[in-house]
Amino acid sequence: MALPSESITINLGPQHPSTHGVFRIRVTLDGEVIQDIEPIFGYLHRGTEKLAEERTYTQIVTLTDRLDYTSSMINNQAYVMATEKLAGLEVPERAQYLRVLTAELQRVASHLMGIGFFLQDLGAMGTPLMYCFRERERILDLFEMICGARVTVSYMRPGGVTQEPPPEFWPALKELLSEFPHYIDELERLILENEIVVARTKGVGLLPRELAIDSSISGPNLRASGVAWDLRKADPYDVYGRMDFDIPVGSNGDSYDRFLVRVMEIHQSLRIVEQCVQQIPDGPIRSEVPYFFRPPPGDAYAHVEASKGELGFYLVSDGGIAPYRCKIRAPSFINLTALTEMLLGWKVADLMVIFGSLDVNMGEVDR
Amino acid sequence: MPFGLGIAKGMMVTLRNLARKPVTVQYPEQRVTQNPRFRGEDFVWYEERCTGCASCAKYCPQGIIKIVTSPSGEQTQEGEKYKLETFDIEIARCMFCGLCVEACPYDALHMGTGFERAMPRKSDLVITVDELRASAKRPSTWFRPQLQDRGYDPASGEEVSWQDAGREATVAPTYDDMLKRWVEKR
Amino acid sequence: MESSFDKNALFANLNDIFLDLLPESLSWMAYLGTGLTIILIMVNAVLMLTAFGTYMERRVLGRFQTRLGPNRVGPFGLLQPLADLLKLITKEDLRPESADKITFFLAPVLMVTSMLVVVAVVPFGKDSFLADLNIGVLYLVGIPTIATVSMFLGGWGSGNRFALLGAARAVAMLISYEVPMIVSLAGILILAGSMSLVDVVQAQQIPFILLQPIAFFVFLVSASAEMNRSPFDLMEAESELTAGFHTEFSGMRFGLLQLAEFGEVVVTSAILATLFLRGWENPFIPADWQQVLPPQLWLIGKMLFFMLIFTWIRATLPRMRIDQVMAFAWKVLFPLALINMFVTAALVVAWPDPTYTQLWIMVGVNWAVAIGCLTGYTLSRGRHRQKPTESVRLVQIPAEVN
Amino acid sequence: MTGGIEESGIFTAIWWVIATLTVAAALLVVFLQDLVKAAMGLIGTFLGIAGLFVMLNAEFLAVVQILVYAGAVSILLIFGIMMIRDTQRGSQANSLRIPAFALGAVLVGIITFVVLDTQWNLLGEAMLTAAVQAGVEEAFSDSPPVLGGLLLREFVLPLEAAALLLTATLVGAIALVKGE
Repeated sequence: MALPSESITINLGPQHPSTHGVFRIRVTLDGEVIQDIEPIFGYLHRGTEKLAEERTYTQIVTLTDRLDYTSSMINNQAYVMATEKLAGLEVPERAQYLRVLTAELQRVASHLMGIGFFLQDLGAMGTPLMYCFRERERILDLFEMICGARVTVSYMRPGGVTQEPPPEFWPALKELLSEFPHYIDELERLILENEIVVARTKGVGLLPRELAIDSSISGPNLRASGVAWDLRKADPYDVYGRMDFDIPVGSNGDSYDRFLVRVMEIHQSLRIVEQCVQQIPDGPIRSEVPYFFRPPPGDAYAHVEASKGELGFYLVSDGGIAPYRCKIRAPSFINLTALTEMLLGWKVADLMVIFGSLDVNMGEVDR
Repeated sequence: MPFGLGIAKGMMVTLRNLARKPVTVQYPEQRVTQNPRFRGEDFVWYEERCTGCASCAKYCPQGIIKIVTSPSGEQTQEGEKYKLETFDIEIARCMFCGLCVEACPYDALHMGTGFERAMPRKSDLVITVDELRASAKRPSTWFRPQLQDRGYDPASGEEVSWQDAGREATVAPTYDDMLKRWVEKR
Repeated sequence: MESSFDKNALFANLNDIFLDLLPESLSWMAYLGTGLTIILIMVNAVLMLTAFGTYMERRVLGRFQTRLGPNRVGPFGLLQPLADLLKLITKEDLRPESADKITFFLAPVLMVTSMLVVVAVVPFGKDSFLADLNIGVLYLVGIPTIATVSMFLGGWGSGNRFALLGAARAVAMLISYEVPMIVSLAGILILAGSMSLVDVVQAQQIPFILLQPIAFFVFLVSASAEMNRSPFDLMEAESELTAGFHTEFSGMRFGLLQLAEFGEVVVTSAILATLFLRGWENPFIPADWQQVLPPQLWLIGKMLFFMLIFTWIRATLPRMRIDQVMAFAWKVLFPLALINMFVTAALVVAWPDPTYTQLWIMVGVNWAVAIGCLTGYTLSRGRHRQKPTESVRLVQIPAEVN
Repeated sequence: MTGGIEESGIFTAIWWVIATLTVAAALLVVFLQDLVKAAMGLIGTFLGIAGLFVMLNAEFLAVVQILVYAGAVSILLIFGIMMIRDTQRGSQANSLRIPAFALGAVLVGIITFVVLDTQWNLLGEAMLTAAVQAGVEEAFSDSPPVLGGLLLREFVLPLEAAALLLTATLVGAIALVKGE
């Protein structure tokens, strides 16, 4: 005689400490066990794609900053690449190096934030989060040095980047590169082998390889499921083809792997930055592109490996100064497709862990 | 590996950080150093350099710069210069992307360095032409390589006169010059 | 029964003062007056320490996270608790429509009461205590169960599902953690031969933290579970249940709950100091030596030490999941406590009246058992356990140099 | 006891207060419709009984009463109540009301009879020899060892039997709830 129990439905969000923005999940619980979930989003919808239709190609750069506001540089890069493809613009080599350099720094910053909030969701009283933010600040300081803003950078432009880094940027970067591995080591000592972290995340929220591929999940989440797929290797853009770096690939596809893949990617990103510093040539940083330019009618799709996955911009031009249509393939949004499958049968506490390990950003999900 | 070692390692890390100097600063008394390129809210505008071409207004993604001009009768090399009657920047909606500064062909508009303009009313968050005229001229070096090359740092408190703010001191460039310099220099 | 008068110098002195003051016919009031005065002193001491504890916790937690913590109100931010109090008192006291009036009102009161009542048996000096109960140790673990009831009432009475979940967790967890807690104290009781805390302190020729390492560990862990501190703060897990059982509480009700929570830290630190670190005596040097500090200061110093340790744990460890927490209580802590009890009992049977040297041998045996338990547990887990970081490997794809 | 306090009116007054509260709480349990409030009344009763134990110098029993009954048992009770959908009204239509009333009346009658009929002054002057006095004082001064001795020496068989019974109950409950 198994006693039947009554399930309760609770609303997690849209205002909830660990939904990373305004995400709402209606969870049906049997005791602590998740029976059913219904993700509801759109609370942060700002109509970026529609707004892009009435901005000029250059002005749209400022909109892309606000997609995934933890990795603005990479968003900029994806967008300007689509524009360049559409308009057939040349990008000077130095600009390509600068793009790769800043994008990788941004990836480190974004992963640090992802790790920090993931551990915050695990309930670690903010300490790892504070450490992660402390290191992230240093990267943001560099961004402020290079383009005057810390988060909404608007650094890249169709045809290049806005500005040459100031002379003091290079020594600052060198110092950062020499100190950063030490900080990451410290972070790793703090959390990687912590028994509680391992117990909470190992085997939790499994995302099998097939499911990950079928639901077109990308980025660290896909790599944690055992697929060695990285656009920087699979479809090298800018100067990634010349960079020597490895791809961390998980074997279980659980929360711990997703988290560890991010930690290891930080090291690889730092490697890329170092190579950029060594290889970067002198030269112009922006090709001659008028402010208002009219790409020929047609369409173009460009994608980059953003910190959360494949970020793609699909632009359609009708020959005007603004795109006819701008479609954004946001990785965070698509990474949420398998959320239901991953969550069913786990406990409420695991919900936060799994959701946190996906590292989504609501600015990108709702666009 | 004995069980509990991971936790012990983590505890040692936090303990070591206990002895470390705090990284936060006490804001009103202490401030973090601001980089010269910081894009702040108080725009710096040189009326002497401005021709009223309204490039900035046109380039602004948000459309928050409002410019009303009238003929001034003052002749320059390119033609008649306009007199500025209104130059309102509604910074409540400004996102400090700096495109207006990037667009200004005469180096008349610069980003500022401030960030403390909390106001109770949205209507107070408009920088009017009078305020632009009166404000301290400490331009950010964002998109102004000429200032940066000179080693200018707005944090030093030093003001820049309108003669020094341009890519060239006084002579207004021709359009070709301007386009060339504008595109090549970056 | 030996009355409090005989052993308790503080009590006796105060009683004399009251007797002098009062006329002969009212002499019965002296007892009452004395009791009330001491209660007043104790309650205020605990509340002041709690206030200071919140401040210290926030400052130290800040430093653990390389930030400063509250430092604005008063010198070094020392008046921060006062500012918090003012803020909480002046805030609107909201009660949700769906909340149950009586339980919602009772929960904070009961919680603070149960926290304060525990202090009664903690001796803070050789002859000064509120009550020397002959079942003191049992009292220490018995009274806090009322806090569990109040947590449940608060969570259930809020009419909020997060609160209900938090309350359900609280009940399930706290009831289970009482078992290892009580069993872990058995070793101490066997060694001390009495349940009175005064006797326990005096029985510690060697501090029990050395003599009873397993009991200390079990008690520390169960105590932090009882006070719902991280890593066991499931019932108010802010990243899962927003605030758990006190989600709906606001204003001073919330303040009372927080007071109870931090007060429990203070009280538990006092208990730990008394049970394991010789209470009011100096911690390690033999008791007959010259006392450097007055006993009360020793006790407070040790309390601060334990509060620091709790803060340290809180700063480092993430939260466990409910099933892991329960499994830890029943599969790890409870057997450990049992082992400790049996080992201690065997040792006491071997040396019913141990000399100083024999005590040190006991220390050695107990530590050996502790290390043996740790090794055994590691081995039992280790058979299937690879290094956690091995699950991710680096895939090398050569760069295509163009 | 060193007298004084116990002979003064305070002791009696406190006893009356606690006794009244206990009985009032017990009555609440019976008469309240709301199940949760009734359970709270039950906790109150348990606490009151613990208070009475304290007044009888049985601190051990008092603390165990709080630990086991006010803490654990009542929590489990509330836990069970919480799972019931409608706790506000309780069980309205109760067909067994009249038999229950009759049974209750009989029980009250029996208890009243026993209370009135018992010769309470067991330790009256005649029986209070020096040995008995000493034994009583020893038991009161430190009750846990005395209790322990009694439980583990004289009554060890009943204790073990009770433990076995409880374990069997526990296993049975789990088997019932868990199903197959």
